[in-house]
Amino acid sequence: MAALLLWIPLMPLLSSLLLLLAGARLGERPVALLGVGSVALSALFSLAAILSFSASDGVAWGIETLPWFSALGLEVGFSLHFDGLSAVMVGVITGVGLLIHLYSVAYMAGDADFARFFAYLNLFVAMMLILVLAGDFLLLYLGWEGVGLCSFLLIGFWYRQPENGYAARKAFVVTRIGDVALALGLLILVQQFGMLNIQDSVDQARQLWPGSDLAGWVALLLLGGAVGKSAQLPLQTWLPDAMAGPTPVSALIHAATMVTAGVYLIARTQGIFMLAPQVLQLVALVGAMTLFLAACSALVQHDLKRILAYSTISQIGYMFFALGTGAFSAAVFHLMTHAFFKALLFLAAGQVIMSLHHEQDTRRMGGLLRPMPFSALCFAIGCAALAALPLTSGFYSKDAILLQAYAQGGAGFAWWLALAGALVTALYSLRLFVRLFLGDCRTLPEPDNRPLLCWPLGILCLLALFGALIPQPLHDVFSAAPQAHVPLPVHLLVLAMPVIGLVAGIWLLLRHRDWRQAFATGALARWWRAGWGFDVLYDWLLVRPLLWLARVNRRDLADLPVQLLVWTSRICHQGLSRLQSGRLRHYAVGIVGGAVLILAVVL
Amino acid sequence: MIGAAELRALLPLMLVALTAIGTLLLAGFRRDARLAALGYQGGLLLTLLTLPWALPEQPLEVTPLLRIDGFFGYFAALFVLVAMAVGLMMQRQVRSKTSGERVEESYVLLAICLLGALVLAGAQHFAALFVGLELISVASFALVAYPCGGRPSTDIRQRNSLEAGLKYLVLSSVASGFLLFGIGCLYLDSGSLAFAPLPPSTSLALPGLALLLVGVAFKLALVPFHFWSPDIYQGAPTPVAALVATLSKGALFAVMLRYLWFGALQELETLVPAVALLASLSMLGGNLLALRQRDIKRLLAYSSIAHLGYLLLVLLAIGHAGVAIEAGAFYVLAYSLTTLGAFALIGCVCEAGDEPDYRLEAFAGLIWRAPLLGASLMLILLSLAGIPLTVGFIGKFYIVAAGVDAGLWWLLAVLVAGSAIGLYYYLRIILIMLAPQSEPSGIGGGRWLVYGLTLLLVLLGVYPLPVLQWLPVL
Amino acid sequence: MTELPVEHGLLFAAALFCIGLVGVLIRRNLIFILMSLELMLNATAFVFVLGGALHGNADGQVMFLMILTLAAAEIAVALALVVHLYRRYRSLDADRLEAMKG
Amino acid sequence: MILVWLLLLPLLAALFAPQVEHWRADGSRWLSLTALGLQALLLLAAAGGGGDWWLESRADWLPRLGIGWHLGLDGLSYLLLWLTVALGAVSVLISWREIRQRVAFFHCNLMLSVAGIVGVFLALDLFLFFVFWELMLIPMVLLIAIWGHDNRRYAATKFFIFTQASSLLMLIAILGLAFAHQSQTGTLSFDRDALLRLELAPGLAYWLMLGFFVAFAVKLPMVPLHTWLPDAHTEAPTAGSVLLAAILLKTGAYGLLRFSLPLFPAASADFSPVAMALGVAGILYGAKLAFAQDDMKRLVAYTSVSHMGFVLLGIYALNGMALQGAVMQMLAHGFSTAALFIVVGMLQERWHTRDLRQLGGLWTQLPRLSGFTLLFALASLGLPGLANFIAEFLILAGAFQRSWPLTAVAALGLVGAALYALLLVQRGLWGGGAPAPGRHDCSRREWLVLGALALALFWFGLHPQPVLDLVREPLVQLLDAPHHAAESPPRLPVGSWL
Repeated sequence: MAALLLWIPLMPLLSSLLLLLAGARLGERPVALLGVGSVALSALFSLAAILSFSASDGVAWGIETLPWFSALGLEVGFSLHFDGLSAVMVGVITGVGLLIHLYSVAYMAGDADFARFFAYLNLFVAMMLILVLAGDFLLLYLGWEGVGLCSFLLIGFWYRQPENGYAARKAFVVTRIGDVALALGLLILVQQFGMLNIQDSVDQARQLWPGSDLAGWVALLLLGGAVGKSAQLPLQTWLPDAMAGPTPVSALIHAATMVTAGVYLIARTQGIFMLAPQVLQLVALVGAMTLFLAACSALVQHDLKRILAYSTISQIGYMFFALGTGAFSAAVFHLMTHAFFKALLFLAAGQVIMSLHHEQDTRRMGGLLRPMPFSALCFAIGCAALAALPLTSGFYSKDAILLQAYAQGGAGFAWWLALAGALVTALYSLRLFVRLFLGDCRTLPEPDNRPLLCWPLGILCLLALFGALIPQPLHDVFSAAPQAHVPLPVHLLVLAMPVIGLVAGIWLLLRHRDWRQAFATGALARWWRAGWGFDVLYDWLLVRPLLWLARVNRRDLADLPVQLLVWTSRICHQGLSRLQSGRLRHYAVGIVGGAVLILAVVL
Repeated sequence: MIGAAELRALLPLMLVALTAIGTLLLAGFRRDARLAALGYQGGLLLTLLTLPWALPEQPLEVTPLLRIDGFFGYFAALFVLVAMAVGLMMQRQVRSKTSGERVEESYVLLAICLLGALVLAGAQHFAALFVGLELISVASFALVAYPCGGRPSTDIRQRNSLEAGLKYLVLSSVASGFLLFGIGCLYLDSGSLAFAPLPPSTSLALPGLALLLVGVAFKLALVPFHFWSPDIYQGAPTPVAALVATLSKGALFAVMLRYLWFGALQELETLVPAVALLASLSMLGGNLLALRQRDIKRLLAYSSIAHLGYLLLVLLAIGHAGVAIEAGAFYVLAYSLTTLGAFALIGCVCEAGDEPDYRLEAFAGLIWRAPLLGASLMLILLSLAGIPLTVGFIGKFYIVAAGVDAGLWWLLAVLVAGSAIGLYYYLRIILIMLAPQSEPSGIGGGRWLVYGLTLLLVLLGVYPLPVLQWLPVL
Repeated sequence: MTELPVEHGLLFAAALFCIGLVGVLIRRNLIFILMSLELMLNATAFVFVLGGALHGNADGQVMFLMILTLAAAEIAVALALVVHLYRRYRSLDADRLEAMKG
Repeated sequence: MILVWLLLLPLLAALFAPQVEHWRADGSRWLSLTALGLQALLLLAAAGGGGDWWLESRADWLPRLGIGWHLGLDGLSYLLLWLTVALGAVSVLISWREIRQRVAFFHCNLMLSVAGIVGVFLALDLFLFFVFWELMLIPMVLLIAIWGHDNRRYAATKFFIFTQASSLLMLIAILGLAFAHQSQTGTLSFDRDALLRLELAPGLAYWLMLGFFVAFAVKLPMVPLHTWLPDAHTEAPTAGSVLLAAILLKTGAYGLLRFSLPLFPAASADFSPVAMALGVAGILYGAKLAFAQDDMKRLVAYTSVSHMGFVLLGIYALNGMALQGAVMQMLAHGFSTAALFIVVGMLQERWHTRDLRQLGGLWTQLPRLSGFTLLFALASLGLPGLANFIAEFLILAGAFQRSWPLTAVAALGLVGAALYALLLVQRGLWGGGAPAPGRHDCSRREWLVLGALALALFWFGLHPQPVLDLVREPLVQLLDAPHHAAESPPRLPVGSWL
């Protein structure tokens, strides 16, 4: 099995290397073959791995492949670890990844940098797989930074528009802040245990740390990393801008997989978080806040992809909330379902955008129901799942989250926020659908229904509907949540919330035009649309001071003393030279003066 | 009491004196520069060869005035070599310009200077000091002003040499006045002119020593007694400038070493602040004055001021550091060798044309015009700056060693600062020399002397052991 | 004969010396400068004579003679140069000698 | 004998470069390459000795002053010698087209400087070390002064004065040690082994240590003594920049490891907090300045300041992990920064400007070169999988055990690195540059050089074990030195009269 596991990330890695080196010379077809084929292969391998894993009564495999390095006091190896959690992640990544690769073949057809695109995309898949398969924190960190790099490269894929480059840099730098926190967390582990093997160090922590606040620190720093990668408060600002990348990229990286890495990290190290309940509460709070704020922002966005971006932030917020309340399995469950329906939404959005000649502004859309029924169907299913309408996959996962959260912690502030979030989610899902497909047609589309575009969508529709049925072998990864009794009213409330939102939405959006106006141009709306002003805040707090510093000290103030010395010695030189007047008697005066000086010093 | 041993010990001095007289007579019979040069060099060569034989095993006191010992031997050899090199430079000058100037007597004067230097090297008595000093001075007045002989013309060389000669004469006489007055005070105080510890009853000793210091500081061109040196260097004929820079300063420094060595140490203690002041002033002032100087000869004058400043560290360390004496002795060698090289090079680069050009620009593109000369110049400058594999580095190494051994930390700090400034203008010349080829100007003769000196400078820089064995030690 | 106190002699010499020095400093005519130099040298010579008298040994007198010879030699060279100077500038002003500076 | 030949080969090459020039046009280039190749062979031959010194060579030089000829080779010097040879060859290769006039003299200087560097990495007698230390500078100064860019004279002078003045302080410290040895054993000695046995008074040790430290810190360079570096790097020809960045800076770190720490263990331990703080300051300040630059080459130069800050931090963290990290960083910085300088040189050769405000959109026209640029930029921001990451992680991990606040601050340097490196990519490679036709992408030679460097970065990033093993032994010895702290607060040992 070891070899199999090894090949899962290796396939896309090799193909991406091949594409990077030789891609420019290959035509589109071989490139597509290579790009998609590699991912398909690794999907097959992972399927095999998952099957044989679940066959072997779910015992985790730890695989020590090669030593990476052994320094004085630190040993690190390329070790892989495969358990239920990895299985779910691998499945999601390769499965959804494969579909999105297929879709991209059609979507990117004719682009000058076709090969480069697939090289990056494969590299991303490889890195993501390394990230989730890593049995060693340093290897995980490699994947962690690797996916960050790929996201940077893909956001800036169309590098000729400067704003794309800016968005890409912003994404990387903001997440790097989180990465630094993560790195510091790892440093503590190194200091304490002298190793970075995930399982061992978590076990060590379980044994050694109860009571000590070290667990708290490590958990906090890990949370920092997770927050950065998963675009949660306060580091969420990069994700909406990241939509500058091609739509499949947004679907794969900025919705389905990479942004959930933070969730994976916390789930993976839950052993440590369990030791620090206060940090766990913080996680829940962060999640709840984020999901509500992002949902509100999503409610008032105009740009189609920005709506989806904010909804992504908000959904990941749900996952964090779940993690924070100890509902780990629910979080991972939602991670999977979200991957399905959010990928679906993005790809469908991509289709719409393409057929509207890269028009992204929802204000110029509408009435697309008749010309593009298939997309409408996809959107309907996606929005339903997003809004967690009953019988969709999203419904089950979100229910699980809210109920387990209630069961664990009762109805706290965070819980009510989450509940409210559910309502808002329903609202903006509805608004999205209405904006796109109902009303009168503003821009005439040229529907593009190539099979390569449609098939992946179809499959994703099915997954979005019935993905909840896929079993998750998580029972022996997480300590099973104690089954507390959830009263019926709560059940009903959770069940009803999306429906209420839907009804309210219909009532608001269809009956009351002025509310729509309010959505478009309210002060509150503008504030929300600007993402609650976080960007402005950071601009003033961090960016401008940094730029100012850079500007004032471009010429390196540390050089001034040197210049000063040079200057003084020049002055002295001139002064002394002036004394050298050439007059005999002045020289004689010099002698006499010197004599006086010496006599004065001596006597 | 003069016996055979004493006569044998005095042989070098007598030989040099004979050389002077002989050259004079030769010039009297046939006015031929070649012949005079031949006689001069021959005499000096003889002196050099007989020197080892003449030196007694044990230090020998010849009259109360002179003491012939290893110290004398080392410096005598050094000075004779320097004088020979200067003689060679002079010869080249004669060959280079055919202005019909009569140069025979200059060899006589050179020999007299050398005689004075030898006397100083052996002096253990103020009378000897005085005689030697004035022998050098008076002869060098004449040498500096030598070119102004002949009918007056608008020739700049003539005018400058006259001016330099007069300045040198007047100022140095003033300085000698101070020196003599100082000696007089000491004599008045102790009743003896021998180099020896002064008796404790010293009311006049301090002023005496101070005045003595004034005179010495002038001859060594220490700030603030340095004003004369750039003008003299510039005005005097290049070989004579080299002579003034090396022989007279070296000899005087030697005699000071001897004086301090012979018991005057506790007097030194009282002088230390003054000497330290002079040293710091010279190290900084000299380098600062040279910083942006555009005339190469003046620049050398200033840099030699700085070097004498470094050298003073030795005088201060002499009481506390075992290496002080040898450090001083070696530094004089390194300094003389490098300076001679520099002047020889000036002679053959700047005085190639009929009108000498002492601007730094004269060296522009030298390394491309004449690679070997360029390399020599670079090595000479590096040696002045004290960069390894040149004799200058060993010298500086010795000085710093003495300073560290004696714990003169503040002076060492000043030395570092001074050297840092110095690096600027040495490198500046190198950069000018590396500049792309400027107008192609010719190269005068005498480059072999430069090569020889440079070679020596590198050899001693890499493997100074042969010399180190000869160094006088406490 | 009465004992001459050393201090007086020394003060006398110092005074002479300073006079000479001041002369060098303030006079512009080279001849006068040279004369002042002579004065200084003789002042120092006097100190030696004084010392010789005080300690009753001959060194002082010897030095005195030597100083006289030195003075003579210096003046010899100096006058030669002065002649040249006069030929060139038609004046004996020491301040004319300022071609070299900086 | 091998050691002597290691020194002689480049010297001979330098000596004969002008003669070879007469036979064929680019003879000197081939001569230099040959010399370096032979050196590489010698290194192969020298590999894998046992004991503290794999190879040693002793001879008398100036016994009267206790000065001897003493060379020694161990893992650390072996590693750095390989770096020297490799990048020496690289700098010959990349100057193939850039340097057109006075080729022979250029290679003369190049080889002389290489010889000096080799000497520095081998010398175990402090006098000898000092001689080599000075020797490697002069040719470098000439390289900058003759073949440099517009402002070369200023840069050369600044470089010269900074390094020489600081090394004079080291000379004083060296002599202080020698005389301390004399006062204890009665004989002068400059031999490292002999001086290691000294028992110095805390105050004296502290001041002497400072003397060494300043010289090495200037070379490293350490903020605030770094200001010579941006000028020198920017004005030097590409080969010069490569040599400077890749090797010359390492001599400073090497000096700290080889002399400063072992000779003054206690004093260094006392001093280490200050040094670590300075290192951190260097990391952040360098990154900040790099971020501020418009001149590509200057930007890269300042990244050196930042990276070498890591080295300083690692060295004075004084534990195995950090020290290994520091050495790793020396290597990684050697490759990545050299590569960046080379790329910048190539861009300048094609565009005749290094100004980021005028560049942009290069990717469209030079995809290969841009790819390399991207890779090297990523290396210098410490992307995992590349050598720099291992180095920086080890350094941080080691430093964390000494002082976690400093390390936390230093870790911010990672963000700074991301800022400047990506700025380079975004402003230089991306964006819509005016298409300038007729720019040829990498030639085969350029491809070879860059590819080799990239390979090295990947190799040491994924398999750093050889390096770590090489230096493990020397570093362990270094750490075993007695670390008794100084009893009395350091005072200036006053001289007789001050």
